[in-house]
Amino acid sequence: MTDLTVKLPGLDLKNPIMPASGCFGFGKEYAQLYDLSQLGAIMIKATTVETRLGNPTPRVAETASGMLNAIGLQNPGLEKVTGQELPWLEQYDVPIIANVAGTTMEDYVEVAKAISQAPNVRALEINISCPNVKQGGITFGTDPDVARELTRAVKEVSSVPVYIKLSPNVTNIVSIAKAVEEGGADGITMINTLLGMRMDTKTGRPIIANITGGLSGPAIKPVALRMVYEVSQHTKLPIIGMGGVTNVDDVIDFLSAGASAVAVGTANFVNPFVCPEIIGQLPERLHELGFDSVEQLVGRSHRL
Amino acid sequence: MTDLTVKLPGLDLKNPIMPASGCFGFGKEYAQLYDLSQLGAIMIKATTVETRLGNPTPRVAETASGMLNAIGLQNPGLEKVTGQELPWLEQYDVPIIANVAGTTMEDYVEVAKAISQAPNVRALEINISCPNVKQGGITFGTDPDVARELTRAVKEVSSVPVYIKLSPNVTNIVSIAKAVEEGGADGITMINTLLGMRMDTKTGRPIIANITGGLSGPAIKPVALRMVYEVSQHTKLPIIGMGGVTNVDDVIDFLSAGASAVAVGTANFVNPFVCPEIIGQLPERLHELGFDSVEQLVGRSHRL
Amino acid sequence: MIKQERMQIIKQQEIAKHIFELTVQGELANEMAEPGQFVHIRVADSFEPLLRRPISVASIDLEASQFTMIYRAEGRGTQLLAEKRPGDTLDVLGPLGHGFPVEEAQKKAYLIGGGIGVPPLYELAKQLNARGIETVHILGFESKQAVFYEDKFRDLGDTHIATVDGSHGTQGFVTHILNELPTDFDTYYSCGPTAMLEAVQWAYPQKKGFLSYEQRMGCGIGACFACVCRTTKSETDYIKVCSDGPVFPAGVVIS
Amino acid sequence: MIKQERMQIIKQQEIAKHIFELTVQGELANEMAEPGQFVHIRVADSFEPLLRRPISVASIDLEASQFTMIYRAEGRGTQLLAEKRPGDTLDVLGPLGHGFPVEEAQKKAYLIGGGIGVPPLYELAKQLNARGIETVHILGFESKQAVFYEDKFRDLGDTHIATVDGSHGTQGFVTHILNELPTDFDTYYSCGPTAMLEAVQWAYPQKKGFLSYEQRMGCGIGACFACVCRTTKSETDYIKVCSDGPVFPAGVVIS
Ligand SMILES: Cc1cc2nc3c(=O)[nH]c(=O)nc-3n(C[C@H](O)[C@H](O)[C@H](O)COP(=O)(O)OP(=O)(O)OC[C@H]3O[C@@H](n4cnc5c(N)ncnc54)[C@H](O)[C@@H]3O)c2cc1C
Ligand SMILES: Cc1cc2nc3c(=O)[nH]c(=O)nc-3n(C[C@H](O)[C@H](O)[C@H](O)COP(=O)(O)OP(=O)(O)OC[C@H]3O[C@@H](n4cnc5c(N)ncnc54)[C@H](O)[C@@H]3O)c2cc1C
Ligand SMILES: Cc1cc2nc3c(=O)[nH]c(=O)nc-3n(C[C@H](O)[C@H](O)[C@H](O)COP(=O)(O)O)c2cc1C
Ligand SMILES: Cc1cc2nc3c(=O)[nH]c(=O)nc-3n(C[C@H](O)[C@H](O)[C@H](O)COP(=O)(O)O)c2cc1C
Ligand code: FES
Ligand code: FES
Repeated sequence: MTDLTVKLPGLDLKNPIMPASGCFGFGKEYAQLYDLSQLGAIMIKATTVETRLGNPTPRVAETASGMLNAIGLQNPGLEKVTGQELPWLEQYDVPIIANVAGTTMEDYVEVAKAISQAPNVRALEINISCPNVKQGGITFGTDPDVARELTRAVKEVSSVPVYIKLSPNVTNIVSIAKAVEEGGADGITMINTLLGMRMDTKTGRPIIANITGGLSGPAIKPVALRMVYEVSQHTKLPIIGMGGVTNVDDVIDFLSAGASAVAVGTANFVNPFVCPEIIGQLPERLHELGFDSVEQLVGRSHRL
Repeated sequence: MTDLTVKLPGLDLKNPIMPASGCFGFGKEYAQLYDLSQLGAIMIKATTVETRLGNPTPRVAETASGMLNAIGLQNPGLEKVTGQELPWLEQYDVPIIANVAGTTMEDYVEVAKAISQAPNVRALEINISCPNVKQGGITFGTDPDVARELTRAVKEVSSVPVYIKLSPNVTNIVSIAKAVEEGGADGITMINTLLGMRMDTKTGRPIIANITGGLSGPAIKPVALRMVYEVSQHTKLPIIGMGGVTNVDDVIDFLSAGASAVAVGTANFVNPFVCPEIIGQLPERLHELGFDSVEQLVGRSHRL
Repeated sequence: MIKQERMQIIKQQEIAKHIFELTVQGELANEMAEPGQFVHIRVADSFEPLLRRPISVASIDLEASQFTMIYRAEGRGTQLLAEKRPGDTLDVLGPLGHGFPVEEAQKKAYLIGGGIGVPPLYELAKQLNARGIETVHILGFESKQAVFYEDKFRDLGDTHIATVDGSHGTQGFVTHILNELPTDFDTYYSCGPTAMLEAVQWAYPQKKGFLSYEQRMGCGIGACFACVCRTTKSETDYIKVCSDGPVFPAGVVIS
Repeated sequence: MIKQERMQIIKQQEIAKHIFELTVQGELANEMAEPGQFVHIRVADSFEPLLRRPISVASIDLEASQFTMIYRAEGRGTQLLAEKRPGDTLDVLGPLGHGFPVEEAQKKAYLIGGGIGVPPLYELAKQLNARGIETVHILGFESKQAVFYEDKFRDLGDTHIATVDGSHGTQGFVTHILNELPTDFDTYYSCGPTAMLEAVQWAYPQKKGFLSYEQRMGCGIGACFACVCRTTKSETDYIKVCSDGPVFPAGVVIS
């Protein structure tokens, strides 16, 4: 029997596969397609204190093996998320990782404090890396000192373990990872999207109304893999890896590079069944590669 | 008549299209396929003081809509480049942009001084952004102060205009661009490759012998376009844009974003005739879009 | 229920300039109910192009487990779609969204379509006729070469064609025809460019109307918040074209 | 001269397990000269997969302007190649590199191949036979199912087969056969996995030999420095497999 379970701070995962934040809403839509209890965990859409309308449309644009998005953290706000979305998700036997966003440090603290008390929220993912909002978001994720401070503040109020979501749009991702480790983070999730842009060739206008957007999908996998490899060498924090995962071999690659679990974002749009499909294929693929458990594979590339 | 000419410091270009450094050797191979005098310019392979053997193989790996390379600046060294490669290129009516690399500031200065005296070298491209060498390269391109210093030093000895090639692996590309502007640069070329990695899924080993490599090709176009757009807003320096260009519409997009000319790298491997093909298609495409000249198009996205 | 299926391509042909009619077969077709719903199509197994393309259902044949779409091969994705041949399979996700409510029409309905907004009106016209509703079709196209399904619509009711260049039917937009027609209908249904939908709403402020909207999509099922529109119903919320729409009652969408 | 051409696919068939034989036609075929040269193939118009795939020429038919390749459909690119059908076109760049020098053989040559290194030896055998050289073929495969062209080689000379699992011919590697054979040849030619090339060189240190190497490639024409090998000829230089090779005299490449 192949052992797919993974133990991480706050998270007892059946398997290492979970949908990435923003690519799965609050689960309702995909619940029409399959039983969410199959998933290792669910990273829900970013939650802010107030209802957010997000950016004007168009909000997405296709690129070579990728896509840009600038949703702008649209979400129903803390009250509705804790009052409606999270209780609805309680019907499934699946741990929830709540993605927390904000404009000021106080925002983050307020959301973290409240949302970490929901019974099915087993961990927080602090989104200090959203490239699509004018204030907050990515600014917290590009300066090590700010990132450390924010981690401390959130950690203080949170009743569940705290994972910090790193931005790839930095010169030195290891320095940010170390800073959040010092700040007391329990884990790291990475990577968020790369800042990018696409033009309408006819008019010269940026296609995304927000002008720039976040690049995700297979195109960014090499960058994500490199960053996971680097960060896992230089911190002790467990990593949930993501960026361009579309199939079981991508999952193997992220685990090999040092991730303990793997999130799937954009691929859900291409194949809405991608998460359960990968979960189904994992045991055989592990077996073929000569492994009995997911945990044996973690960080394999560093041990060669 | 559509006017394809572009005037840049040191460069009187017939058209805005040129092969990017490292993707065209010193021109000999592509000269078997077409007349190099058709090109706007040629950016030759990085030149260092001494002969460089570069990295072990495998040096390339394919990724989704992109490739990784870690050639490691293999080149025959300054003496052979000025003694053999450049004189050979004199038979063509095409300006040469010499790509300069090194490990120390003195290296850069030595190469810049000597190579800028070759009669067909009309500009230098200072490679402060190569991700594939242990020392030098990218380290000069991620710190604004170092970049400014290096620009000054090179500028002092160079007898032709100096373009600085920027790395995309930074938090704030505008700050680097401004620093090299202060250092006296005549122009900017951007972007070099994004740092990435690919595993052999079976073994877990990185495919590239150097472990990490530089990501190029269509996958990175959105990142390159965004950076050109940002830098052109915040400096007055002319930009030669590159990153994922494969066809005439990509060229239009880079010009719209603010580049004055465009280099084509990886696409030469996919279609060795890509440069003359784009040059051939440019007049009609400009006409369709309602432009009489390339220069009218430059920075169009900023004026909408 | 929403399904994802590799459907069999039964027929593919160019029925007007750059306009293709594509028929597919499979169990997914049995899930189709409302006219105006759409499917989300993966045009290649490659990651380039990456995203699915939303295409409306133009007619449904439940007995044969088939449905037909009509699309314009314009960008890269739809051009790749146009290269598929009978016997090939096609990765389809659907049926998606909420379509036109046929039960809302009383006696007579206007069906107003523009360009590639015309196709979903065909299944709608069929279903309305089956319910004994008289349908009048007002269809706009670029030029004569782009016109399709004229005879099929005529078989179901009065049909008026406008072309922008006047090469067929009335010269101008559908609104030019609407100005000349009586207003003795109770319900209108419309699909086409946003500007056309706006004009149609303005023309009939007193009538019951249903409009089908377009937005760039990610997931196509309501999870990603890509395809939103502002709405008159709430200042603090958006509606999603993919799952709340694409069809909305007149007056709901702020475009 | 190197050409880039959309060649016509004439024939494509699976001749052994996962092994395909592909014949194409076009002007590029007329440029073919040496056995052991290769072409660089773009398997899709998409950017994914992006890079061309190097495949050797297995036989040339100048009269028909055709040539044939044999490849194993293994990774994504070669699998896509295997989906192509007669009538489709194929974007080919070639001929590339320097092949086996046929004029070096005097009387009798050994042709030693392993797996997908076997194909180029077939055109080589034809050309050597045409010059009156006796050829002996020693070919290694994984298993019986993977064996191809055995009869075709037999028609041209003595042919010995080894399979790793012993399901056909001698059990083991080509070197097991070489140990049993006389050394009455003047020249050997070899293509296959690097370990095999090494073993062959060790086995015949006194003989004139030519070996065909593989490396991952970018451009395929000598411009990108992706496909280099260290060489015994210089401490400060590399040789490029794509343009200096892929065939090198024995003793030149440090692998
Ligand atoms: C609900 C709905 C129903 C539709 N029904 C039809 C139909 O029946 N027939 C038909 O011909 N077209 C229809 N369209 C429009 C069709 O989806 C686009 O023409 C198509 O996606 C363009 O893809 P492309 O590859 O040709 O263009 P590209 O320019 O390559 O597309 C790039 C990206 O932009 C998106 N995009 C481009 N144009 C549109 C658009 N107008 N609407 C939404 N996304 C767009 C694409 O989906 C893709 O993600 C419908 C759109 C929606 C939202
Ligand atoms: C000069 C030369 C001649 C060759 N002749 C033949 C032949 O006649 N028949 C045949 O079956 N194979 C031949 N090969 C090997 C063939 O090129 C690879 O099997 C093929 O490129 C693998 O592509 P893929 O899409 O199946 O694999 P993928 O794993 O998808 O390839 C990914 C990338 O790695 C490269 N790559 C993977 N394996 C190899 C390899 N062994 N050599 C070089 N690049 C590789 C690919 O070209 C591509 O860029 C030859 C290789 C070289 C260098
Ligand atoms: C449409 C969309 C919305 C996203 N929204 C969020 C979000 O709200 N919070 C967050 O932390 N990341 C968000 N992301 C980033 C993803 O969680 C993920 O980090 C990124 O897309 C890379 O993974 P992928 O390549 O698998 O998509 C979003 C991504 C997409 C494509
Ligand atoms: C194989 C290869 C070698 C390269 N060598 C160099 C180099 O020597 N100097 C340099 O400045 N850039 C080098 N580059 C970077 C390119 O010049 C270019 O900046 C980058 O590839 C992005 O453009 P592209 O996407 O069109 O390839 C190299 C790129 C590749 C793919
Ligand atoms: S396309 Fe994702 S919510 Fe509508
Ligand atoms: S593949 Fe580019 S030099 Fe050989």
